[in-house]
Order: sequence, then C-alpha cells, then structure tokens
Amino acid sequence: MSKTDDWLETRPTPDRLADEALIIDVDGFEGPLDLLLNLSRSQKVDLRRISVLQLAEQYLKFVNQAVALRIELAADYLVMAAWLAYLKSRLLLPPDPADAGPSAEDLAAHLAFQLERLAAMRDVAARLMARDQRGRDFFARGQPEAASICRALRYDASLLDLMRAYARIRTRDDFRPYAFDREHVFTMEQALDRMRGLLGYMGAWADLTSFLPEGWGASPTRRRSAMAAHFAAVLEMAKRGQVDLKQTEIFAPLLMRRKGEA
Amino acid sequence: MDPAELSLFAAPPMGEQERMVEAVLFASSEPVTLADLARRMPQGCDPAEALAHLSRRYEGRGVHLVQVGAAFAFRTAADLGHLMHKESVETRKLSRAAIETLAIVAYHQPVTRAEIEEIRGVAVSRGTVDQLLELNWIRLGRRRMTPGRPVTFVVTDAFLDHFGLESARDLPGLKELRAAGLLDSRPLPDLPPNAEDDDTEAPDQSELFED
Amino acid sequence: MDPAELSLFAAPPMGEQERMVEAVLFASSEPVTLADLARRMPQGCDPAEALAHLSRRYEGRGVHLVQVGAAFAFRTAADLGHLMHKESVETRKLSRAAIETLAIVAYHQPVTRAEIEEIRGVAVSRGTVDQLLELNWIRLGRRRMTPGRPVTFVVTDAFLDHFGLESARDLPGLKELRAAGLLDSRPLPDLPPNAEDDDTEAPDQSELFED
Repeated sequence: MSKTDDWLETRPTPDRLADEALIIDVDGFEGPLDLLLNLSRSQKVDLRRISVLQLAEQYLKFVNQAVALRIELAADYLVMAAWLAYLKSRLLLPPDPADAGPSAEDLAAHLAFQLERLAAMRDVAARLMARDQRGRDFFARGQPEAASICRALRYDASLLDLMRAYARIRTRDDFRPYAFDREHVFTMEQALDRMRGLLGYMGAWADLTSFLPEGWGASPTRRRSAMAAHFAAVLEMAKRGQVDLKQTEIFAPLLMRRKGEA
Repeated sequence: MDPAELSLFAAPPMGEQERMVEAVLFASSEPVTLADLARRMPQGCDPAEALAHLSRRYEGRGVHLVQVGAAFAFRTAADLGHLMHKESVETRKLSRAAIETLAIVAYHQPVTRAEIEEIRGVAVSRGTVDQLLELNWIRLGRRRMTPGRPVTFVVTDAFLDHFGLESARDLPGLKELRAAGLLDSRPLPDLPPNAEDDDTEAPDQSELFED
Repeated sequence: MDPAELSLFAAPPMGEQERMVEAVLFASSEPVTLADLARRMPQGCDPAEALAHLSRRYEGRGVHLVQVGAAFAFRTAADLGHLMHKESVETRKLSRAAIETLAIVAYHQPVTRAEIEEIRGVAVSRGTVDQLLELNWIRLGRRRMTPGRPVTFVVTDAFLDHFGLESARDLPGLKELRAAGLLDSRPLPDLPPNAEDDDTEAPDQSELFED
C-alpha cells in the first residue's frame, strides 16, 4: 500500500509485484469507498486536507491496472471510477460560469467528508469493541435469586418473534400451492354435459358460438374459457359420432349439426 | 520457583484479595469452594482470610455471605425475602397461534376476528384472544360499521412497551421484513453461515434493500 | 387514612431502604428500574436516595453499582475480569460489517438502512441487521417522516449494559465526532455528477455505490 504515489514512474520489479498483490487483493475491500479510504492513507495527511485530485488519480490508476491485469472489478468500482474521472476533469478545468449546481470543489469536499466520516466510524467502532464488555470483562450476578412462594406465569415474546410470525403467515400466502381460479373457468365436462342436453335442439348447420352459455360472452377471459371448453366438447361428440362439424376456411365460424340430420 | 521470584509475585494486599473473592462469589453461578477460590486467585493469596473479612463486611447488609456445604455464596438477607417475590415469575413463550394472532392485530389493526381468521387461514380459538386480552397486549377497538357491527381488536400501549416500539406504525412492512431476511422460506439460522462475507453476497441483493 | 394510621406505615429508615435496594439488585441479574424498585419497596420509600448511598458504599469494591439507561444493577469491577474466565461466555464473533453497522446505529441513531449504507459505502446484508436484532443490541425506532417512511434503528438498553454505558451520550468520542460535524447528515451537493438532463432527480450518493 505504501508506494502508491509514484506509480507513474517506471519502477523495479519488486514494486510492481507489490502493486499486483495489491490489486489481487481487491476482494479484501468493502466497496469503492473502502478502497479510497485505504488509498488515502498513503497521502499521510489529515483526511480534511487530503488531495481529492491526487486520490482520484490513484484510484483511476488502480482500476486501470486491475483492468490491465484482467481482474474483474465489480460494477460499483467502475461507477466510482467514472465519477472520479468526471470529478478530476472538472477539478482541472477552469470553472464554467454557465454551469449551475455544485462546483467541483463542493463535490470533492463531499467525498473527503465521506471518507473522514467512514474513518471516524471505524475508529469509534474499534473503541467501542475495546470497551469492557459484559460477560468478558465484567459480570452480572451469577445466581439471580428466584426461589419464592408466589409463582406468577409470565408470557414472553420478542419483537423478532412477532415479526417472524407475521413473516411466516405472509410467506405462507406467497407460497400456497397453486390453485386454479375456478370462477372464470368453464370445464370440458361442463360443456359436454351442456351440449348433450342441447343435442336434441340442433337442426340445420349452426355456429358453435351461438351455443355458448349465457353470461360467458362478455368478459374475454370467460369467453375464451367457454369457447375452448365447448370446442373440445363438440370434438369429443364428433368422435362419438353424435355430431357433424364443418369449417369452410381457416378462422371461419365452426358449424355443427346433429349426426344424421340431412 | 525460587524465593526471589516468589517475592516478585507477592500476594496482593488483603483488601485486594477481599475484592477478588467478592467478585468471584457474585459472578459465579454456583457456590464456590475455598479450593476453587485459591485456584482462581494469584499465588500466595489466603482466600479463607479474605472470606472472613468479606463476611464481616456484609454483616447486617441486604445480602449475606453464607456457607453452603463446603462452598460459599451470597444470599439475600432472610428478612428481605418478601422483596424477592417478583423474581419468581416464570416466563413462558407464547404459543404459535397467539404470536401469529398478535402479529396480525399489530399489523392490521383495527381488525375483526373474522379478518384474523382469514389471514391466518384457520379459526382463532377463544382462548387465544382471551390470553392476549389478559396479557393486556390487545384490547377492543371501535366496532366495525359493517353488518353485524363486529368488534375489532387493536394493540395496547403495554404491547408497544413490551416490544420496545414507539408506535405500531414503526413495525417494518413486508418489504422491510424481506430485506431483513425474515420473509425467507429458509429457516432463520441463529448464526449467519459465513458472517465474514456479509457484504460480498449475491449482487442482486442490493435491490432487496431499497425502500 | 388518618394521620395516626399513616405513621404506622411510615417509610423505613434510610439504612433499611438501602438494604432493600441492595437485596433487590443483588437478586436480579438484569438492571432494575427506579419505578420497579419503588413498586417493591414499602410506601414512602426513596429508592433514588437509597441508590446514592449504596453506590458510595460499593465504591472501590469488587462489585459496583452501575446505571444502565434508566435502570440499575450490580456488576463486577472490570479489573477483576481475569478471575472470571470460568464465567465468561464465548460471544460469537461479530463480522466487521456487523461491528461497523452497530457503531453507526449507536452514533447516528435513529438511523435508516439507507443511511447506514451511505456511510459504509456498501449495501448492508440481510444477516448483519438480523444478527444485531437477535443480540438485542439494536431495535426499531420511530419511522422517519420522509418519503417512503423508512424504519429507523436505535440501540437498546441491553447494548448499553453490554458495553458498560450509562447512556448513549456516554459513547466514546461522541462529542468529538459531533464537534467535527461527522454526525451531521450531509447530502451530496445537488447536481448529479454526470446527468445531462436536469429533470432526473438527483441520486443520493448511496446510489453511486450500488451495483
């Protein structure tokens, strides 16, 4: 991590090896911010006075090397690289007076703030964990006294129990076995029953659609289901030799009459 | 060990030894023997003498140092036993039916019994509702202005207090439950299998956490 | 009740009250609130004053009186921890992600998941928050009154107890962090860095780190 400053120079092999080791280690970082924080350490200055420009260059160098070594970087590293490249160009160019919105300096200051905040949180996290801890450094009474005459029953449940119970119920809903919605479905058996009853009323050639049951023509879902059921039913009836079917051309109305009607 | 070395590790002063015995007896889950004390304390300590000092210090206090067989422990002074009654509560986990019913009331309040049954998919026994009422975790809300004017249930302040919530609106929604991994069909492990890779899991995970 | 009767039930002398508080706190392994103490002690007692006396009495002893949030407990002195290895419980090792998340909740509470992610620069995995909830070190706070009304997290009294803190104000370095402005929520300056069209709303910076 130490010699990141002078990557621009041509350097002896050991250094380059060190860099490659660093790049291989990209998995060790928790995202671009973590990586930036690590790179910033090499500037060895107060995070408040860090050079974001220099940091952006280090980061871009890092990403380029990773790409050169064909290390696959997660998308968020590349997003950060694009953003830093943009920031770098804005930091280098004179400010455009027509450009509304935050200046490059504002953006750089914000990045510095984020790094400082992350570093600070890591620092206090370490201080927190270094504190005396219950069960490790100090202890509660080992034999709480519970023996007594009056015994009360207390029911307990934690918030986690509650949330899990709710999650369980809702998950059950999500994963309930697939059940067919019967409301808009006309089965072939139903159609067959129906058509058998209508068989006696069939005379000359008649359009199948005229036999569809009442109330099943309005909604497309119901019409489709009834149509399919009745089509299957009359095919079945034709097979049994109960009806004749004919269709003059593709997609023309399907005509049917009772077998033996002349 | 030669005498010179021993003196380097001279026993701590008696006041320190007394503190040590006090802490060990306090934290131990069972009475502690002299031998055990000697084993825990630094070389050259005299646990018997420390115990004698400690015992005198606790004379007339709210707790006493007592001998139990060959071991020692702190016990509440007999005359204060009446203050301990509350310690004797026995905690029991709520039944699954009860916790589910409670969860539904919390998430859907005000909710009628029929609605609870519809959500749970099974009938809710009278005992379950009674138990939650008795625990003072749910109470009757306003009657629903629908045919039959059914009573509704809502959760109480005692419920919020017990579960550390500031309001029932603070309960996480389905999306948030899913984000916390609570809506998974997998059983929730006590320990994430590989906590170290926490943040390097499947990339699609970030979308789970969006609000 | 007439005055004569009242005097029959006069509060016990302070020395007695101190013994009572001592007994109750000794008997419980978990912190006991002032209100709970008052409920157990006879009418007219002043548990706060008794606690003050008791606290002084245990100064420098092997066992200390500590305050945890609004409650009180006896705990062994930290310098004697080495004698207690038999009692020490092997706490499961927290991942770095969990430790950082815990610290962020403690110092920035109430804090939303999105804010935690913004500070850490990576997504918070499902196991992390779950683990902290399960340890009962964090809990849900009030929902944030911003679009989406996200849930917030705060630390619990069990967290304070575990780390020997009287209140969250006693967190190490809290004042310095606040003075340095590192606890402010400071959004990314308005303009999205590479948005050509001004209509798209500014992404908050957490998006920069999402994949």
